[in-house]
Amino acid sequence: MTAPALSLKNLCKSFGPAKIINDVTLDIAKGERHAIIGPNGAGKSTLFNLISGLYTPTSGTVSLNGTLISGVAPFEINRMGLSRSFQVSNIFANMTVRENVRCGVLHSLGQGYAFWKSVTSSKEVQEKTYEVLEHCSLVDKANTPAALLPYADQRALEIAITIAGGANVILLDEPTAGMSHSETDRAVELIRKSTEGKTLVIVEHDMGVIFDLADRISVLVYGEIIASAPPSEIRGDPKVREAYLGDEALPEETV
Amino acid sequence: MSIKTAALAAAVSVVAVSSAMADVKFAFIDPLSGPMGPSGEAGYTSFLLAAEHINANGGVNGEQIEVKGYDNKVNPKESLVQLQKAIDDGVRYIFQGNGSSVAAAIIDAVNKHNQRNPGDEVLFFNYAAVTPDFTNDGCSFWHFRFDAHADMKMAAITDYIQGQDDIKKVYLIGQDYIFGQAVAAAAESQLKEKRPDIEIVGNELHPLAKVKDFTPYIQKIISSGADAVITGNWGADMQLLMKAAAESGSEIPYFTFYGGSLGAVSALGEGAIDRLYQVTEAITNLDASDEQYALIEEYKQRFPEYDYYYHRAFNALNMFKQAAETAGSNDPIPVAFALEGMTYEEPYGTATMRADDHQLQQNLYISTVSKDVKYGVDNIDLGWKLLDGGKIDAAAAEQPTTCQMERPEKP
Amino acid sequence: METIVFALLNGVIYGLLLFMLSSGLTLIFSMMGVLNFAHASFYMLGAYFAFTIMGATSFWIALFLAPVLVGLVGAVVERYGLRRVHANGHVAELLFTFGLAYLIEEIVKIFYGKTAVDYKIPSLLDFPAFTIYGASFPAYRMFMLVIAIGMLIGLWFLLKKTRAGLIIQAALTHPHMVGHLGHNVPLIFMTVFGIGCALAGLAGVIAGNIFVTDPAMAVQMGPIVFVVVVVGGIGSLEGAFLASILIGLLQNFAVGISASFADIFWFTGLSPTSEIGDITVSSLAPVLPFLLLVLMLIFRPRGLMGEQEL
Amino acid sequence: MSDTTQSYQNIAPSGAAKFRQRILPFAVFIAIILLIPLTDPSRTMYALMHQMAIYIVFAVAYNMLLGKGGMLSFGHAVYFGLGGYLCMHAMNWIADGTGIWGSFPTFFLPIIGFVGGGLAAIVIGSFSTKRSGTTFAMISLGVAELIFAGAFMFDSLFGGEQGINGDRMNGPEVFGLSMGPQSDIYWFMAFWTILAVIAMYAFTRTPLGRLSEATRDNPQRVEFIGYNPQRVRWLVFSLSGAFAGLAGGMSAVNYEIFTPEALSLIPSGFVLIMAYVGGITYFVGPIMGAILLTYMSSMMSDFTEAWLLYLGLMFVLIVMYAPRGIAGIIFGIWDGIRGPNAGEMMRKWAVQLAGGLLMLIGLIVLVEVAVRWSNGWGEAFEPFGLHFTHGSIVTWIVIIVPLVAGGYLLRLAGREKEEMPA
Repeated sequence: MTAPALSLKNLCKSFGPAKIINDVTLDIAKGERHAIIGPNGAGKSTLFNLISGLYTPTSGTVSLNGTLISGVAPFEINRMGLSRSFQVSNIFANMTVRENVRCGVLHSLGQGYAFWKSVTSSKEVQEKTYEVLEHCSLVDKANTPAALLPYADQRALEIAITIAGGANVILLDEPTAGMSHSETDRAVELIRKSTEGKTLVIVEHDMGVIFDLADRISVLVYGEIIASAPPSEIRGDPKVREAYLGDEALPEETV
Repeated sequence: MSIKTAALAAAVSVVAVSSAMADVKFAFIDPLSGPMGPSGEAGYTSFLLAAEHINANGGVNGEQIEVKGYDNKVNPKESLVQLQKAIDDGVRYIFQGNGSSVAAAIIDAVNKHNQRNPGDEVLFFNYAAVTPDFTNDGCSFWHFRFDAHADMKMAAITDYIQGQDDIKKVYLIGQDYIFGQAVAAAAESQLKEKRPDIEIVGNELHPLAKVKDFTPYIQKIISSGADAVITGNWGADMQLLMKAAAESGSEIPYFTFYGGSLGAVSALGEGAIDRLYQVTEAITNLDASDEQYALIEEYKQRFPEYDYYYHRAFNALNMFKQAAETAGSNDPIPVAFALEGMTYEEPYGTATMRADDHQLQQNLYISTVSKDVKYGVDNIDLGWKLLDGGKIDAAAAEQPTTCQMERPEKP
Repeated sequence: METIVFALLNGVIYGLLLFMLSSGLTLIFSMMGVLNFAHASFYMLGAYFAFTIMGATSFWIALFLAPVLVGLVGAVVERYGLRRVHANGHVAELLFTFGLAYLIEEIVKIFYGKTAVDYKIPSLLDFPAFTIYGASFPAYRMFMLVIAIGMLIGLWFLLKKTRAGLIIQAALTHPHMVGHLGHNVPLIFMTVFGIGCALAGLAGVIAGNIFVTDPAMAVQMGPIVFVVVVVGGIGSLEGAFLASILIGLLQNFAVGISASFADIFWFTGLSPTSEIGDITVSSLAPVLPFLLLVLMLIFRPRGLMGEQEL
Repeated sequence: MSDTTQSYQNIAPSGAAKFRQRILPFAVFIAIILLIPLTDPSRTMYALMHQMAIYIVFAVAYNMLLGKGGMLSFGHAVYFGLGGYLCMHAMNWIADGTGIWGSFPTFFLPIIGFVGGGLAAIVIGSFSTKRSGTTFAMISLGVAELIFAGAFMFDSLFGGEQGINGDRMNGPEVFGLSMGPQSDIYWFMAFWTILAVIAMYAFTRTPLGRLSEATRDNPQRVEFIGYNPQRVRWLVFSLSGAFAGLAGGMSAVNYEIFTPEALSLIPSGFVLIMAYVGGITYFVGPIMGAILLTYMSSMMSDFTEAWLLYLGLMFVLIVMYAPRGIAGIIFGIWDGIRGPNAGEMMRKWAVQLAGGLLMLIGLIVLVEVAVRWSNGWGEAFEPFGLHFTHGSIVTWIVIIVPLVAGGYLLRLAGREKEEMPA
């Protein structure tokens, strides 16, 4: 049996006396689209930061494809095939869209820290950059400075940078936050398309998106996972309903 | 703002008038700002006055002369930048004195310039940088020194100490660069020869022009139990050393090259009497002609913040005039050849520019501070008074040289 | 023994002087995140203002008036300069104060000349206080000690016993919180900047005459004050105090020791005539603070008593 | 796949655009450098241009750090100085002619400087680049002071107060240059300036060059695209140090002396001012800054004693009002002229220019009168046959009226800007 794409074991993280993540154990299989939901302040972003290496766990472990990655620097985790996006757009604002994507492509194509050759000398880099731009429908904005992009395009660029390195495990942190309906639909399409055959972990508030996209959903409340199951089961789970009571309504079957 | 600059202005305006018609240009490359600024200004004003007198008496070979100041901040690199600038301004003669580190760089640069730009030679008149090497192994045809070098001055000091039986322990303190090191080495070797019984209880070198408070050094001197201190310090390093010495209340005598540095006597006050000694080529309180007295008084009146100290500035310019007129030319090479071996009757005796190494041979005087003087210094009534037997004739002060002079072809 | 006593006395006085300078800088840096490059320039202004005021009136008036004037200059700089560049981030602020230091030096050169001014110790204090081991100790240095300790007590009182002090203390460790408490943050910043500069000015007043008052005094003192702040730790006045005394003692002890490396490391067979063997401990004195800074930043970036890492 | 190939070329800048933006400026730059000797410059001009060449390379190298890498260093002269010192030693080895040094032309000394500055930066950068921002700035300052103060302890390496000097006219000749006269040195300077500037421009187009900008803007994101920002900073720092060392090598050959002051905070501060005044967000910014400031330092000092004050003022004003420097102002105007509402912009600039000039006049009169008053020489400021003394009321009118009027105009223009819709 192959190891799960991501495996969290008894993961805990405290800041001072505050326990933000408390004994989280979760396996995410290869190719699975896994959503993490929960009320505000439940620790979703902290969980992402733990997985992606920004934070070191207080205790417990994170494994990527069977390899222990807790305590490993983020850039090394990224090289092992895990890539993430951010809740607040985290792009290179002074560069053009094309340059942003190209930066994301560089390492996976073995460009390293080269300073003896032009960044345009590798045809592979050029092609891959174009491919990603096209994939994310950003080609016509390729030479626009990233800071001048409309919000939805910035979010698309965020995803583009995240997938550019060709990672197999993608973590998306609220990719559709703040978008209009039509923009959201476009984003979901993009996410679905770009994570074809990959493992996806997504944090979202928009339940429509979640139930549309996810194979399995974990519910995080006060740093603990109270349920982890396919969407249909989650919808009926009384514990989940209780946790969400008065927070936001779970979408009905018809949505 | 200050009286000092007011007087300098008077001189500058005179020079400014003459500069329009100046034919022979001199660059004065020395510190005109920073901690050593006052030392430079005292020298600069001396040259300005000397030039003014020469111009008033018809100039040199009928041509007017001009001395222009270039601030080098006592930094060798900056000096070379200023030197280049001066040469580009049409300067053919360089004056410099503060800092042997700078002098060494200028000698080197002048040698190279003259080699690379034949027909465009410049001469370097060194009026105060006294590292012996410049007129020994490191001698150059393009360099003339108008001040006695460290070995000569140290010989005068050690001769005096030889007769002082109560001095058993000597402390050496100096600035950490070739000059300070040369002074320390000379003191050590000469004392060993003349007074083998004397113990050198300290040999301290401190950074040049960086120490602001000499108290810890003075306390070390006191702790060492020294009977006398020998120092080559100059400028602010001399003044601040004396300030700390005065504060400490100790009564150790100081044998110095530059006790006459601005502010050193006033820092010690009456404590300087018979405790601060210096070796110089002249002091204002020597017997002299009325003409010389008039010059001293004119200087003081024009530059009240300084004292007539750089006698050698006047000697240097007057010797230039004599040499140029002997040669019948104001060009560097003829002047240089005329200077070689030239004898000049200076106000306090006879001076000879030794041809072998371009080292001026002149009388030296050991003096100490006294109240009973004609001219005070630092605008107080204390001044320098010749010691009994403090006069050292030029012949006695002379030291051998190892110079192997290379000369260009005589025109 | 003599060496130790002398070094202790001088070291403590110098250390307290450093603290007078660095306490202001620590306050400003911790609260505002501004590393004030021009801090030592305010020290210089203090000395020059005092020189001018003393020429017109007396030292005692200068002692009070000069720091107040320097504080006002500081407040104006904060209000009309620093606040403007604040939006562009800390590096812009750092550049601004760097330029300011440059500017102050040039303005001082224009008004007071390029060489040192004759700023003298008041004659009332120009006598030896006592004599130890054959060296007299000037009364003025004792006076510096008294002023420095007075300032220490004053500052302590201000911070611990007044309401303004409590706000400042809160802001030291939690700079973002003060605004939430409804205080006028810009006003607090301006006041703290002014007080910090005034303290530096006071240091200038009492040190300018014992050292040298010239346009280079800021450049000479500036980097050492930085060292104190970093070594002491961000947000910690206690740390700045410890670091000041430590550096004061370190430098004065080093100057007092004539031993060379060859004497100390004799067991390694280091030759006294070799370049390294020839280095004396006293010649190390100017290097030591910076060595301490670099080692501190590498091995203990939060400083002696700091709460946050730099 | 050929389809994609076609397409990615479509989105990349066109050949013509590349030529206009990249090749043409360099061609003009090189042409100017090659044509200058035809004007038969004086020795003073040569000296000035050589100084400019050194500072151009140094300032662009510094900007690799500050502008492109976001690292503010107060001690970059350390690498300039160490590279230069190594070259001085090499120059003396060449003079001794021992071993391979006997056949090493002094013309190629900047390579030695490059290596020296680079090695020093690799060692020091290994710990200093672990941090960024203000902390990095402080470490750079501490390291610079440490090395400067420590230099006086090792006379055989740094020569103490006296420094190390040498003679460049040794070793084999290359390109028929004896390296003696200034005109020979001009070609040496031209060669290395062009080479270094092109190399540093090329660097901005490499993967590391792009990553350096990415790390400056967003070090966190860099970590999540597989790169270690500390490693990026270290490499950029090392290369910047190496080019600074190359500039040091040029300086060593030009002046034939290096003193410990070359390592101090003063040259470090000067290069910072040069780069910033020129404009750190542009590649040409530091070049402009280097030319302007070198010119000012050697020419303006002949006109006014207060030139350093003007320099300081200019720096502070640029930090406060034009953080993109002189290059930013020039490009801003250029874009504005070609922009849609050029007329509107021009009118605003005219007001600003008038206001700025008025304030400048008031300021210059104030400073110059103050300088003369403080000198106490009784001199008056006499521009264009006018006569200003500090006592006269006319002087104060000439100071205050332009200052107030200029300030008012600037406020006016500033307010307009706010009112204008974005």
